[in-house]
Amino acid sequence: MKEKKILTSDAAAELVKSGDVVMVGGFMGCGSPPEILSSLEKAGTNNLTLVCNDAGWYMPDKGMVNGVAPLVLNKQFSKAITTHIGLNSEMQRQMLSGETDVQLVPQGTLAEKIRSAGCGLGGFLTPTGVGTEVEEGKEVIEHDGKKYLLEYPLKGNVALLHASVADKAGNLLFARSARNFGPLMAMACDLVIVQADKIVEIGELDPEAIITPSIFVDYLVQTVNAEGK
Amino acid sequence: MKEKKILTSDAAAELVKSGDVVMVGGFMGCGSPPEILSSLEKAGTNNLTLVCNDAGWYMPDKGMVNGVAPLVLNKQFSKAITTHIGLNSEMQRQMLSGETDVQLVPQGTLAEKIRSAGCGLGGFLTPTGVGTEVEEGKEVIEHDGKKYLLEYPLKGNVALLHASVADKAGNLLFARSARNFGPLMAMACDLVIVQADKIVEIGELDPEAIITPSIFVDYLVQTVNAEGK
Amino acid sequence: MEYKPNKNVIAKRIAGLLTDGSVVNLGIGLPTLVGNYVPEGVDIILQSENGFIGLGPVPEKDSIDPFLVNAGGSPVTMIDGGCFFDSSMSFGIIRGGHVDYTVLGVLEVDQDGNLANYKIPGKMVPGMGGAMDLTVGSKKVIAATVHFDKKGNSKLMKKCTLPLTAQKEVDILVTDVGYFEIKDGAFILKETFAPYTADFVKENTEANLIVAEDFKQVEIV
Amino acid sequence: MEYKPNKNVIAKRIAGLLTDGSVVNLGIGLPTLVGNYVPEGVDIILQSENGFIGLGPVPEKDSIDPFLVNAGGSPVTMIDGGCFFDSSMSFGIIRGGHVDYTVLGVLEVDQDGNLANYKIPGKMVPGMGGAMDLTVGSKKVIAATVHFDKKGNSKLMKKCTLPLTAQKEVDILVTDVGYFEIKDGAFILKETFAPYTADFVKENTEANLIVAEDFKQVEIV
Repeated sequence: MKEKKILTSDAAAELVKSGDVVMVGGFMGCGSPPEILSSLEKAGTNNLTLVCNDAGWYMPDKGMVNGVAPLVLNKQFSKAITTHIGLNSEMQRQMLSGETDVQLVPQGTLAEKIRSAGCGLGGFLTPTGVGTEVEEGKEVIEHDGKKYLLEYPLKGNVALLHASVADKAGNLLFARSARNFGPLMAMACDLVIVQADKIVEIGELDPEAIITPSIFVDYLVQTVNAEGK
Repeated sequence: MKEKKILTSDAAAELVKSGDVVMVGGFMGCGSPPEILSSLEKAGTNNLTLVCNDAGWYMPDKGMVNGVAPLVLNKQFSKAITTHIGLNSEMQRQMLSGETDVQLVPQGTLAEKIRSAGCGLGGFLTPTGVGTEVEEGKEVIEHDGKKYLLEYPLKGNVALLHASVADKAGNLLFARSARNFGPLMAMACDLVIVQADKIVEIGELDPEAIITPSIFVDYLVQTVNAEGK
Repeated sequence: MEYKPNKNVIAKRIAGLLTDGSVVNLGIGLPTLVGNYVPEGVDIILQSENGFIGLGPVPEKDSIDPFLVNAGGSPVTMIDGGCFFDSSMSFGIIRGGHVDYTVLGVLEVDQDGNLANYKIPGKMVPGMGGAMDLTVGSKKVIAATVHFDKKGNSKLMKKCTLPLTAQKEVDILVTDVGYFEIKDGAFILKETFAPYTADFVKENTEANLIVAEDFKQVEIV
Repeated sequence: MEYKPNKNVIAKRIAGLLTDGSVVNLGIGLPTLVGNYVPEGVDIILQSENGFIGLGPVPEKDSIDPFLVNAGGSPVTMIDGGCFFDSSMSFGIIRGGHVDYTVLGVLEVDQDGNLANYKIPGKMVPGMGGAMDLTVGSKKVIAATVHFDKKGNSKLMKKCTLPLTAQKEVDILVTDVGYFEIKDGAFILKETFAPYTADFVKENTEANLIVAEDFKQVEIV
């Protein structure tokens, strides 16, 4: 099996182009790739659409800044599709002022929209959001006496993910709860770049335990400063 | 965490009732639970609806009989929802003669129908089957210039699965390609019974490597004669 | 009768509702307290919608794992028998009815079981996170709130005014005054918590209220 | 010119079409032969729709693993770097366009790229298995068949008569006579395999046929 190219985080960040839909793994920063995001902040690429569970922590008074929050401060996103921005006051400000177009999506629906895109489905019916503002502008389909919203797939140009271990072919493991949206985003983007805390030889990972198959991954970035164990 | 009850395969088979929709894991027998199926054959419970990738091998001249094939011979299924019966001449005979109502479904669609049921979705849009006999009687929805069939979820009363290892809480691992439909069926049935080749203490399995979470499993059956390693 | 807010009473009563072996999702804030009061002999499995079951207690400071957090982003632990999964599996579990109880905080709840807890237009826009899926998908939805808002208005409403999290999905409401089932367009008062009485609830409720046949006043210790 | 069926020629030519690093699904039967002829220096990853990538060669008799079979149910092996998954992931990979080439056997194929390979009404009802998803989802669909049926009719049809596996999805047809692209309602002849000539194909084809500008006769060794 062929090896994937290993890039520096700066080189990886350069692959993100202005205007791209960028999917970033992580849940309140847990599972976001800190070094790639830091390089992307430095690169300053803007007019991006963010797809991420949330906008990270931005509570400067508590010293809590993580995930995509620095890029939000840097105004690199013109649009965000996310489930929750409650821990990032700057994102809330940008939303309320209209500076950034923020679309709030139920978390299960966001996960399923991304999976749908990766799996070649044209959409799915979910009961979530029926009778709420989420229903607005959507088709409601009734089946077996229950109402569902028809939700469509969500694709991305680039996925930026964080793995605990990758083999050189690109097979991935994720650390504990850092898995969250990572495996889904890996399937739904044209270009998948993964910051891995550890990179091992092909054949070292248990083929029954691999979470993301190598075929979804385009580039690896070796973590320089691992924060976890 | 609570332990799941461990049953004999005979006791497990008794939980299957006439008229039940029974989902059986496995792909040409690989991943079907041989001892539970053998007990179910002995019990003779009939008028069942089979949901399974295929009807197993039934090529008696080659000594190939596995999976659900003995139950097909025993005429325990009045209906079957499956993707392929090409290796079971008796199932083909029953279908052509009208003895058994066999519904053939594309494999990816069957997998997704079962997952949909388990995941509380009301259905999904798939491009598979558009312009074929599979389209008959189904709603066609166009989106972004592409046609999709609206497919609905498929639930079951009982799932009969084969795991390589279970812990006493019911967390499951599956052997190599024996995984196939098992994890999906575990989510989609009211009652989930798993024949496990090995049963270990709670806490012995790596929580990142577990495939099916314990909460889906109702009963375990310890394999008496393990055929694999 | 004087009212004094008491979140622990709410958490204690809800903990008593959870059945042995059940799968439970506790929202951030008040609902999280429920975990502290689960009776001995009742073994529940906590689901965390960011991707695991088997949520355990808060870790000691020196054993914090930065990659193991709850849905509020705070460090937690995992008990033996727990396991991790991705977000599509997590919400498959939730939407698929595999969570027995979800306990949610409340901005508003009404007699039809409508819930509003994610948005105050123009003011607070955190987003719904997993709350919509949890409310729609869980077998039993338990709303948890202090009985009166800061202005002294009862939280038992005739009709929610804020954008809904979900329509007609709340089954049970537990406040620091009483335990209510929500059914057929009314709050059914099952218990008050001493010293509060059924009369106290009646006097302070504009929404449809029915005192259950088996109503009782109980002491929450 | 005398015609002699030769499956290995088909498999060899298809093997030469597969690009380095591509993900490939080989159907049961004739397509499986393709695996034997992949040129040196071309590293492909075989997907097996029953749930893994990294399909390896047939095992020695004494090292058969009963839990590692291909989509035909026969024992196989896995190469380093392969991994297992469930059927929803497997067909997510297939339907999602993550398989670069799928090679399928054929009952009928026509000038519009329609394919029939799963059913002969009243006679053969094995079922479509994964064939419909593979045909619809793969980036390039390669149909593999001997050029003439047993009655001597060309397999290059104007219009399929059997129930379709998929509509307008076949990109390439390789027979033991030539290599064709299917585009805009015609078979485009790219190559014939010596000794067959373009004239031989023309004489034996009723369907729309276009000889490509860069047509050449090649030797398959």
